[in-house]
Formats: sequence, structure tokens, C-alpha cells
Amino acid sequence: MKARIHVTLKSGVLDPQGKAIEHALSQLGFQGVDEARTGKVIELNLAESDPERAREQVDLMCRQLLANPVIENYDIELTT
Amino acid sequence: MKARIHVTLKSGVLDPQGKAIEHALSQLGFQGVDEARTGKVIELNLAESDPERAREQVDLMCRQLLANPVIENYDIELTT
Amino acid sequence: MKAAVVVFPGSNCDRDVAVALERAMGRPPVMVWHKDSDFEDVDLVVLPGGFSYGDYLRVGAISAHANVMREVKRRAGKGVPVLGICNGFQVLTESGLLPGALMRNKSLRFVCKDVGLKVETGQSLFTSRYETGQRVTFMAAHHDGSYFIDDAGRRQLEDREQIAFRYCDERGQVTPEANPNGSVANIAGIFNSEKTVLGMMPHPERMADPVLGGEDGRAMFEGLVEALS
Amino acid sequence: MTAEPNPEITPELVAEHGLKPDEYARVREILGRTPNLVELGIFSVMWSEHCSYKSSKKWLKTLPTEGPQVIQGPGENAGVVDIGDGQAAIFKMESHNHPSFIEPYQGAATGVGGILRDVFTMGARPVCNLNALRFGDPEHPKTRHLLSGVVAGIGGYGNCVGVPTIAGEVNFHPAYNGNILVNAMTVGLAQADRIFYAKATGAGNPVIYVGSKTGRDGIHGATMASASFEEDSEEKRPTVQVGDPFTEKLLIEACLELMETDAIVGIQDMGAAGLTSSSFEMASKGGAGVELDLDRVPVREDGMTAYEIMLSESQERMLMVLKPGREDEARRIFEKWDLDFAVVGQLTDTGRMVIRKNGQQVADLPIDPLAEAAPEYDRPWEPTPAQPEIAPADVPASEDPGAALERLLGSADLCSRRWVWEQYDYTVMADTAQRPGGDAGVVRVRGTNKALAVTVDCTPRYCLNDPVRGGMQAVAETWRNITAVGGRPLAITDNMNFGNPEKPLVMGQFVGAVKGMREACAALNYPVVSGNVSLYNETADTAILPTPAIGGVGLLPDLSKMATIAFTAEGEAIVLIGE
Ligand SMILES: Nc1ncnc2c1ncn2[C@@H]1O[C@H](COP(=O)(O)OP(=O)(O)O)[C@@H](O)[C@H]1O
Repeated sequence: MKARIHVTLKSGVLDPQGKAIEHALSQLGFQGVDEARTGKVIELNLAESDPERAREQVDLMCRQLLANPVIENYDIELTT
Repeated sequence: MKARIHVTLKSGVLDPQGKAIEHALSQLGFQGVDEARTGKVIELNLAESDPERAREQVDLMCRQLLANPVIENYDIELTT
Repeated sequence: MKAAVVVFPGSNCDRDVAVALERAMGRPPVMVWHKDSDFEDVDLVVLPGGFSYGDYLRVGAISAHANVMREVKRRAGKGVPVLGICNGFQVLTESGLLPGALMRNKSLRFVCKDVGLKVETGQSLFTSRYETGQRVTFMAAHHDGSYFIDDAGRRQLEDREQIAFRYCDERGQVTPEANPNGSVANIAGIFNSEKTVLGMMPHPERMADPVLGGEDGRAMFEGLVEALS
Repeated sequence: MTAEPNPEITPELVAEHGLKPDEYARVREILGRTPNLVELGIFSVMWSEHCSYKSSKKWLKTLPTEGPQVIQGPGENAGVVDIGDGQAAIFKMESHNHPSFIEPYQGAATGVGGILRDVFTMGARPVCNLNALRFGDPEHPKTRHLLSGVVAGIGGYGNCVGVPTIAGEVNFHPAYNGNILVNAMTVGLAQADRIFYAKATGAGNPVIYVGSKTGRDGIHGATMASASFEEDSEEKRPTVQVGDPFTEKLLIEACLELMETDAIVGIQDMGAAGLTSSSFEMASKGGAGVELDLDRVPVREDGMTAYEIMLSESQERMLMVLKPGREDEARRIFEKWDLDFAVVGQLTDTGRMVIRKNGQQVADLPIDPLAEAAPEYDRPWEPTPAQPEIAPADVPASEDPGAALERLLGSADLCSRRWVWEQYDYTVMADTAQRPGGDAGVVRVRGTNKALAVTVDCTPRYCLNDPVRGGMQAVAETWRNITAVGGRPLAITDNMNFGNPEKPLVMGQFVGAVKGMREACAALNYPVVSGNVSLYNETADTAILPTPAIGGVGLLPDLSKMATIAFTAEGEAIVLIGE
């Protein structure tokens, strides 16, 4: 199975990178863009083929390592 | 409209970050994980409400700023 | 006094802090490899600056799970003092020994410069050689030094006097302009509630020798030696 | 198992590999047959301008390279000078111009990585970095992006590795609009009797690969660095390499740890043209033959061909020859640092490079004709026409000197570089005695009262007007900057950045600059111990300004006598020295 994990900043946490992108886009002449937010995506190949167990495993990875609960949220997509 | 852009490294391009994640997961005792790849996700709010024009606009943003075509691929998801 | 400096893959201020410690202690600290799960008894554990694991994923995140950190946490729990500088501070927040998180500088750029710090309390093992309210100059050199904590957490830090240093200007004023990285409330360093663990972004070890442009950092190491000998 | 592609070697394929028809004729003569694709690829990188210095060699040979202080002059990975007390300073400068234009962050970052490897390969711990940067017109739409990417890349790599970046220079000129220059320099320290060379000797000795795995990175990068940009090159966009400074840091520590034993016979980093140039150069220097088994090379991707493995420019890799029986000792060190380690071959006494893949022989080449008998050209050149002298009296006096001063100080060429150097960690290692912002950077030699003074300088507009005097001036400026902090200048490294050498006027600029450098070095007893040449810096027929960047290194025997930039306190006397 493949897992795709999105790690995004919690709302309320400052995202300077998002701000910089907004600014740069407007400098480039793109109008009407706002609320740019940035995050990470992590893709993994899993040996596990059972979706339920895979999700549990990836959830644990996120809680232990891949996301920092103080500042980040995550969501997991699984595909085969 | 909202746009969600995934920017990932082209296949074959070294992903030191992915390598480190793979290594760390195995140190933590997660077995059967490989090919960890990392990327960025950028979310934008667009004033544009026509999906076709929005996609064109975001595509241009990606080519001009958000992705580096030398080493990165991108894909665009639009939602309302 | 005996001290240990933990070496993670990618640590790069381990030698620098060892030199500063040796000058203060009169003998070199033990260097502990990140894969070790145990090390000899010491009076102080130092997590040095650098880019452990390349700062990949999140700064300090991968190192927080190193073998040696289990032991560091155990000892911190027993009251053994721990000092984390720069990347060491990041490892401390990631491993839960200190609250909050360190994020990308607001400028998005690496910043290397002298920074003024206001000593928020002289009442700790680490700051006993400074007066409360004193202004000192240390060196900041980081890409991810923006300290984040939510409002409730910040109030708690303030109420329990856990803030060790704040960025300040020439006159000792804590102003937005003096904040080099966007840290909440100009926070540059914090203690745990017992004040036995200190994490700070600026480098005292780079200001421990007149040749390097200042000596304000030396007092921290000398104070530690005095308190722990 | 992928079969090795075996296309017919057509004139087009030969041209694509950057070999001229007469050069290809020479290939056939050396081999006595038609090369296969792997062999053609090897010839093409070994004989590229980048690796062979074919246009510049004749002139570089005229530079003074000797002196009592010189332990190793040009020809090794870096130059080595004696700094007394059994210690040596090891340094070199290198360009990463084309890659930085295409991908500023990664191009500049991998430039720093490459020059660091050149220095620690020789047994030195790197102690400081410098960089000389040229960008186009500040108003050009690309300049901002290129400048910020390059500076972030230099910092991103050097800061992570933990080597302070303590000096450099930045210029702007429209001639660099399509060809920026990114020249990086590293200085390291070693024990004078513990220096390692890129010399492979001893038939039967194992050949070792360490560092990162090999991927399909920058295949053909070395030939790319030797071809002018076409207008459409942004469309073609060759692959650029991504640097991994974290692995480099581990590689430095692991190599220095192994160097404390006596297990190493020879060592060389895999720079441009990776495994090809490192193996050929080492073998050629030691007069050895080599057998390589590519199945043992650690690879990052499936199905890599011999051609790809030999030409890959993946970063953070080294090749070593060990004494027999020392493999396990070395392996333990590299595994401790989580690096790849593989025995990939052995030395022979045949003088040939024999390469196997999937159990089959895929190349068999004589080493010396390739490495040493590479083509060498005496390109036609024309001296730069003399420019009219401007008499000071003909320049109208400024109406408002105050306003003129303000304009000067605010100009891109003279304004403060703080924005640049604050992105570099200039105090890591806790030995920086003089930070950026002065005449030269100064680092203490750890554990002593000595220090090294370092600087890079060049004023390209002088070189454009008069390459001879421009070359002289660049050398003299480094001398002055070192002297100004109290150092005794020891030697220089250079980075010769020019346009297309096949144009006689451009070649004339190169020849002129070398002549000027030669005279200045001779007059000052200030030899050249290492250097690098970057030619073909042209886009659509516009060449860059001739830019012979000079990196100088000097010694302060007593750090307490260091001088800093003037005017620090009220009441100080002001003295003007010189004409
Ligand atoms: N790219 C750079 N990296 C590091 N330091 C730099 C860089 N560019 C300029 N500097 C520093 O800024 C100062 C001023 O540079 P420059 O104007 O070239 O000096 P000068 O002309 O006096 O030699 C010097 O100390 C120099 O080392």
C-alpha cells in the first residue's frame, strides 16, 4: 500500500512561508489570491496490505515522528 | 475557489529528507516502510470562480514561482 | 564537576561547547554518541548546536528519538541539569522536555548575528552569574529559531518564571525590532518548571573568548561549574 | 538485469558528447577500434574543457607555483602551504556557474559541497569558506531570484556542514545577466606530515567507494559546464544535482577518522564526472591499472547502466585505495557514520581501466592516454586593444559631493553586504577572529596563537579594459587585504571565469589576465597553489566580463597583533600610506 500524509500547520500558527508566497504572487501580478498556507506531504510505501492495519501504523508514525502536535495537524490517504 | 498544489521531487532526484525519514522510521521499529518521498503542499484561496481560468492561473503560478521545473513536478486540485 | 556533550549525526557545535566547558571546568567533558543508551554519571548534560539529521523533517525531530535521548530524559527526570543550545533546544522541545516548538525564522532566512538578551532571572543554575534584568550579548545562528507557544502556554511560562532570556535592543528593551526570528514574546530561552533544564537559541559558547568578539557567555559556564562542583 | 545499450557510434552521437571530429579520430587511434557507448562517454568527460583544461593548460603552466612555503602546488585536489609548527593550510577555489544559473539554490549548495570535498580529501579539516559572486544588472528580472537563491544555497550547505563562511565578494554587471558566477573557496588545516594524495599505487590494493549512493544525477553535467548556453537552454533544462550537506558532514567526520589510521593509500572525491574522473585521475597519478566491478557500486535507482554509473555526478561520494586487509577497519568507521561503503574493484599493473557490469566487460581503456594525453590547444588569441586613458582633469567635478557620496554608498556595487553574510554562519567552530565586513576574514588555528587571513578579490571592469593590469590588480588586492589585517600573504588560488576561448579576443583576455597574475605573483613571491577554470560563460554571443577571481591566504603568527578595519574610536590618528 501507499500512504500519502499531509502535514499542515494548525490554524493560529504563523506561516511565514505562506505569507511570502502570497506576497511574491502579488508581486508577479497575480491578483485575487489570499490565505496561502503551506504544508508538507510525505509519501511512503508500506509492506502492510491491510488498509485498517496500515492506517493504524501510519497514524502511529505521525504521532511519534512525522507531525508535531504542538503546531501541526495531519491527515492520511491510503491507496493501493 | 480553493487550490491545493502538490509539489514533489521528480523521480530520480535525490530526496535527502525522505532518506532521513525512512531511516528514522526504521530506527523507531516500523518495519516494511520504503521509498519515503517528501514534498510540499500549498493551499491558496482564489477570487477566480471559473474552474478553467483558475486552473490556468494556478498552472502559471506553479511554473513561475511555486515549483522548480528542473527538479520538481506539481499537480493542482481545485475545490469550491 | 563532570559534563557530557551528546554528539548527534550532524551536530556541529559539539566541539565548540566542549572547548568552552573545558575552559570553565579545567577538564574536557565526555563526548556521548547518539547511539549509546547509557553513559557515565555526570553533573550536566549538554545538547549542542548543529543540524542533527540535516534538520530534515523538522528540526530536532529525528534526534529526539535517538537512543541516547531516552537516557537523557530519564536523567532529566531525576533532576540532572540539561542544557540545550540551538539545535539542542530544538531537540528538547521535540522530546517534550520543554514546552512549545521552534519554527522557521519569520524572515525565512538563516540569521547569523550578535543578539542582545535580557536575562529574565538570575535565580537558576544556569544564570547565577548574571543579574536579573542584565543585558548580555550572545550570538544567534539559526534558520529555525522562532519560538512558538500558544497563549495559555505562554502565560504559564511567565507565571512560573520559566522564561530565561528574551531578545532585547541595545538599551535592554524587549522590542519587536530586537526580535531576530519572530519568536513569541521575544523568547530566546526557557526553563522547565524546576529550572533544571534550559533550552536557548543563541550560542553562549561563541561568546566565551575575547578573540571571538565577547565574553558574556563565559559566565554561564563558570556559573554552572560553581553551582555543580 | 538491464542490457547495456549498444548504439551505433554515429558522428551525431560523437558530437552530442562534445568531441570534435579530430578529437574523435584521436580516440579511435588510441583504442585501435571504435569505442562503445560507455567508452565514448568516458572520453567525452575526460576530454571536456572542465576536466582536461585543454584550452587553458598551456597558459596556466606559466604561473609561478613554487616557493619555500609551498608543500603542494597545482595538480592535486587542492594546494598546500606550510604555516609552521608542522601545520599546513590546504585550499582551493572552484566554480559552479552554470548549475547555479539553472537552479540557484542547489547549484550554489553543491558548489560548496564540491570544494569542501577537494579540501578534506587531502586530510584537512575545513576551517572556513569564502565565495565570489557575480550577478547581472540589479534591475534585471532574474537577478533578485538568482541572488537570493545562491546566497541561501551557499548558507544552506556551509551552515549545515558547520564550516564558517567568513569572506567573499559580490558584483553586479549586465554582462552576467545570462551567466552568473558562483565561485566557492574552502580553506582547511592539516598536519604537514599527514597529507593525503590522489595517487593509486600497489597492484592488488582494494578500491573503495564511500558516501552516498549513485543516482542518475547530472549525467553529462561535466560536458554541460563546457558548452555555451543556447538561448533555449532553459527549455532543455538538464538535470541538476541536489546536495545533501548532512551526508557531507558525516563524510568529513568519517574520512578524518579513517585518516587517523594509516590504512589509506590514496583518496579522491568524485567531483564532476564522478567515478570516471576520480578513478582515471588516481590511477594515472599512481601509474596503476584498475578493475572496477560496477555491480558493487551502491545505487539509488534500479536498472542503472554502466554508462550512467560511470558518468553520474551524484554528490557526497569518495573513492579510496586502501592497504590490503584494511577493508574491515574502514568499513566499521563508515558504517558507524551510516554511510555506504563498498569494495568496488582493485588495482592492477596493466595500466588499463577494465570495467565490468553484470559479469561482462563493458569497457577496456588505456589510462594514460586518456588522463594525461588529453588534447591541449594553443588557441589563437588577440591582445585586448588599449583603452584610452581618462585624465582626471577631464572628469567634471561633482556639484554636490555629499549627494554623490550618498549615491555611491547606496549603489549596488558599494552598499553593505550584510544582507548576504548574515545568512552565513560565520562563527561556527568558534575560531572566527575577524568576521565578514573587514578587509579579510581571520580564523584562529585552534589551540595556537596563530591565525589564517583569507580574502577573495577581483575587479572585472579593470580586467575588461586591460586584462594584464586587471589580473595584476586582483592579485595585489588580495595581498593588500591580507596585509591590512596583519597577515603575511602566503599563496593564492584562482578561479578563471571567461567567455568562449574559441574566440581570439576572449582567449586574449585569458592570456592577458594570466600574464598580469604571473607578474604580480612573481613580484610579490606569492605563488599559485591551486585553481580552477570556467570557460564558455556566454549566452547568445555575450560574454561575461573577464573575471579572474583570486583567493589569497596569509598567516598571522601572533593573533594578538591582528589589525581590524580602521576608525573605531574617537581621537585615533589617520595616516595615509602609499602613492
Ligand atoms: N559573498 C560574500 N560572502 C561573505 N562575505 C562577503 C561577501 N561579499 C562581501 N562580503 C564581505 O563584505 C565586505 C565588503 O566586501 P567588498 O566590498 O568586496 O570589500 P573590499 O572591496 O573592501 O574588499 C568584506 O568583508 C567581504 O568579505
